[in-house]
Amino acid sequence: MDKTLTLPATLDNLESFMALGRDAAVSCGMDDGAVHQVELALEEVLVNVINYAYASSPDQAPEQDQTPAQETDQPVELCCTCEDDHSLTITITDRGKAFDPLDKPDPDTNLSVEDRAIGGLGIFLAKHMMDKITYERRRDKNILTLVKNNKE
Amino acid sequence: MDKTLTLPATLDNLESFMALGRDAAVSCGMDDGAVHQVELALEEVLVNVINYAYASSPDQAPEQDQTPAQETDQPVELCCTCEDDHSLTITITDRGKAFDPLDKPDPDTNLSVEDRAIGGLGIFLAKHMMDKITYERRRDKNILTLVKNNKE
Amino acid sequence: MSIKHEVLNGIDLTFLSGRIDAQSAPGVNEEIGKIIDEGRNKMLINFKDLEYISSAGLRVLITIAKKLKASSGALALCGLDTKIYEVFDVSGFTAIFKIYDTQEEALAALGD
Amino acid sequence: MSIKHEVLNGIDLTFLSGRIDAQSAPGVNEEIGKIIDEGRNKMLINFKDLEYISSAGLRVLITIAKKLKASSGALALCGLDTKIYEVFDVSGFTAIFKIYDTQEEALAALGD
Ligand SMILES: Nc1ncnc2c1ncn2[C@@H]1O[C@H](COP(=O)(O)OP(=O)(O)O)[C@@H](O)[C@H]1O
Ligand SMILES: Nc1ncnc2c1ncn2[C@@H]1O[C@H](COP(=O)(O)OP(=O)(O)O)[C@@H](O)[C@H]1O
Repeated sequence: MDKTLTLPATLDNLESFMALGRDAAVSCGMDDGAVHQVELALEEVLVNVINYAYASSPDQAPEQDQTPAQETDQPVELCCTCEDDHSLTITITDRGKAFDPLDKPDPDTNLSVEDRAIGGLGIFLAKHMMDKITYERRRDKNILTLVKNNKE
Repeated sequence: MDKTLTLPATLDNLESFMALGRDAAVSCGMDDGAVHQVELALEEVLVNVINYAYASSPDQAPEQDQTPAQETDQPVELCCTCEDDHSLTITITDRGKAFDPLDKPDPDTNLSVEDRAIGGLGIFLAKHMMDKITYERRRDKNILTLVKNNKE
Repeated sequence: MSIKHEVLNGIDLTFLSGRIDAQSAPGVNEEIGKIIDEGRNKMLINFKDLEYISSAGLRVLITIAKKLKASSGALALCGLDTKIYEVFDVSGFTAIFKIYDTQEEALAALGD
Repeated sequence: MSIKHEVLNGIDLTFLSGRIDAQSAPGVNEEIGKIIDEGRNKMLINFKDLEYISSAGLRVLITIAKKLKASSGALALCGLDTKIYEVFDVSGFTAIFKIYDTQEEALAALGD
């Protein structure tokens, strides 16, 4: 059955979401390595929602906002479903500005230290760690779906 | 905003629900004593769902069931809403058999040790600890709403 | 939740600490049940490090009280903080149990 | 997340343990930033007790690497387990950082 958690999109709540995702991966029969990959992808996606989805201007971190997310209506919902023990489907839903992370070009991982950007690896790592990621904008919601298959 | 958590109705998940409820009470500005009262009422209500809502016959504990709740569809949903810092509303929703806990007569708390039943205090304690409890059966759902007012 | 047990002047002294909820209560029941099953029947339970008790814990206490009553034993409690005292009070447990502020008072009363 | 720091033969040795995620990364950045700001510029970071690193942690590492590059310093890493190595590999960090299996090898390389 589905396991879901909805909380304000704040860094304080990251660990609660992570605990649910980890638990869902473990109880879906994932091995250590796969649980780690799910954790990593989930953190990357959640942290982006926390950092950017409700920021008042693009690329502005929420620290600059006046009201903390608790008090306004800035939820993020995590839903984890284990499909017959053969795959785990995770959806992350927010009501922030429309943003399709799959549109972002991958970073160039061959650059030297001097030329590499600080950051820009989150979405890239999430894509690498999961078997499938899809994005959907439905009404005022961003819905990102991550799928991880169980190894046979 | 609402904080919600949906997980299978098992004792293993009790602590996750309790953590959310505690957190909601604290961030709604409750003092220590009130947080404790919310915790207690919440545990009593959740444990009843875990123990009885999905049991196959009345008063039969779920240990006797064949399939653990994880694998079947036996969810319990906790939703906590802080209303303008003056009260906390908690709803606990399950899809188990219809049961109105407010119908149960209160236990006789004046009996001697020999005559007192073992158990039967859960609902009574929950009622005492909260300012208001309401029960509603909506379609296949039991919805119990607990309200705790903030002291001024 | 943790339980510590010692014997003091022939009285079984049990310290409960942490939380007795629906998850930890069965363990407490078993531990204290063992002591009673060994035929011990003067018991003091010290609550000073207990932070929380729900009806699952009250269930354990009434079970113990019934057993000790049946074996003509004696049971006292001490160290309840105000939150836990409220739970006892509402449940009518303050009339059923002998409750003392301090361990010394409870030991003295049981020793008589 | 915890950080331990010591100096060994003039090399700043930092042990990271636990999880570097978006919550703990700023603290790590500050701690290691302090060392570099003191003008120290031979650094070894031992990952053997690190369980998890996300892009927030990689961000810290690239920041450190850039600073040390700017001050003509040297940085080496050691003790990465397979999970963490995978993260480095995907990110192209195995080409950017000098990574050694053991602390001894890393210290020897930095000492030259
Ligand atoms: N939910 C979002 N809403 C708006 N912009 C976003 C969102 N998520 C990511 N971004 C943008 O995409 C960029 C790349 O994100 P990511 O790959 O996770 O790396 P990083 O967060 O380290 O920059 C971010 O810097 C940000 O500008
Ligand atoms: N969700 C439920 N579905 C069916 N029966 C229930 C439910 N919750 C409680 N009950 C019944 O009500 C009784 C009283 O519950 P309660 O006051 O919590 O005490 P206890 O659980 O210790 O017996 C239970 O013994 C059980 O028979």
